[in-house]
Amino acid sequence: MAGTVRVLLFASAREAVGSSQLQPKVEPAGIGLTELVERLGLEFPRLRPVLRVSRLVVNGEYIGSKHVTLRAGDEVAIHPPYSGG
Amino acid sequence: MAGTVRVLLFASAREAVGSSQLQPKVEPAGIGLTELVERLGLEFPRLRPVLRVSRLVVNGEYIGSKHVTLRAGDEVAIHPPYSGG
Amino acid sequence: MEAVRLTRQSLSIASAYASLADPECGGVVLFAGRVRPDRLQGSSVERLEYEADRPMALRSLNAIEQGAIRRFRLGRVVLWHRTGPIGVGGISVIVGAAAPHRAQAFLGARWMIDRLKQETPIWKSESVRPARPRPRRPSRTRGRSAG
Amino acid sequence: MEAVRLTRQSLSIASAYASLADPECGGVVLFAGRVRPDRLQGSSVERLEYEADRPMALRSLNAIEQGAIRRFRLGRVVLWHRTGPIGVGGISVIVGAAAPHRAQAFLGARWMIDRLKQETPIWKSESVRPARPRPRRPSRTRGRSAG
Repeated sequence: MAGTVRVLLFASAREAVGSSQLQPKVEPAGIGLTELVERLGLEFPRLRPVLRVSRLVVNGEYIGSKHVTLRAGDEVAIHPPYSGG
Repeated sequence: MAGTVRVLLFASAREAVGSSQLQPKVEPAGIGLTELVERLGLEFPRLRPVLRVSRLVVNGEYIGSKHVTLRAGDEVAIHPPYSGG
Repeated sequence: MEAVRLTRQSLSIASAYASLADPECGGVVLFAGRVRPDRLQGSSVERLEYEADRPMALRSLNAIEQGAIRRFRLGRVVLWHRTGPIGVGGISVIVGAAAPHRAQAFLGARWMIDRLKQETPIWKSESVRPARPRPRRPSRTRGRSAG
Repeated sequence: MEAVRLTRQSLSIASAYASLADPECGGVVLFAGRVRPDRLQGSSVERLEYEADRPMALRSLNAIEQGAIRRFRLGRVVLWHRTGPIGVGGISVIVGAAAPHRAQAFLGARWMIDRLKQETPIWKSESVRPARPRPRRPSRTRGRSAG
């Protein structure tokens, strides 16, 4: 079944996109994380430099490698460098 | 002129003597600090171990050497090891 | 009060100290971070805006809390971060450590705030009052959802 | 409130924090020392009694304050010690340091409390409640003034 993944955008990623959340559609076979990130970069050029320094979190886990397939219902959070405190 | 020096006793020194202040008489020529300390140790045996670990303060100055002559009106403070904080 | 908090409410040093009550712990160290006015050249910051990836940030704060207790044998810990707008002088973060001896409390508090800054998904952004008016830019077209 | 205090009144963390207000100082570290109940075997401490050589102690605290400001470029400092009886859990000392960056504030506060403990003429003694009644000793004859 086709559906959407949820992309959560924080701080400079949110500012670059102008929204805190995106819901890109994905085919039933899913989409590679690498491909999703490329698509986001093409659609939102200002997001590209942010993506280069951000950590990616898939379903609440930090992802070291981008060889991950996302399916409908999965959640990806884009974490620019932290600046709390 | 003969008179007294003031000896201020703190913490374990005060407890050993049973008083926070002594006013020993001194001759016009004064008394050496070493001699004064010896006299106190003879009169108050419980003060002796305290004196061995204490710092001496004469008229508000820490005294490294005991080659100091005290005269009437001078003040000596006996400072056992500090335990503030 | 809870050891870990991520809240839009203002943070109080007195409450943090009260949370660190423990008869066996003679030494307490508190760190407070607060908003400074001097972040940007040519403008003065009126307030900062803090945001968090809330579930991930809470997980991080809890991990830091547990790590600090184990590593420095702390009796009690406070790890509080505020989100939302915070005016100049307002407290954005309080870290507290109570321990039997002061060395542990100092090391534990320092370790916690250093870890928090490195690995807790919280961000600040500046809400500035420009020193002089800036020309208006044409509004940018918002992109639609990717995909 | 003054940076240096030696007082019989109770010490408040909130007051100490208020004394450290400084817009240029984003980092504040506070250390509080408080009375623990577990000092002596076989008895429980109800309170400690703190005494000071007051003029010498004030001189020492002022020297520590000035040294810390110079050495760690602190914006504000608090160095407060209480004297007299202090019950279990009560605060005997508060040291505080506000600085532009947290490293200075941590190092400054640690340095001040370490120096205070080493070189400020203040003493604590224990007021204990014995775990079981002890036999009475005959009262000692008080010595008269030396000399």
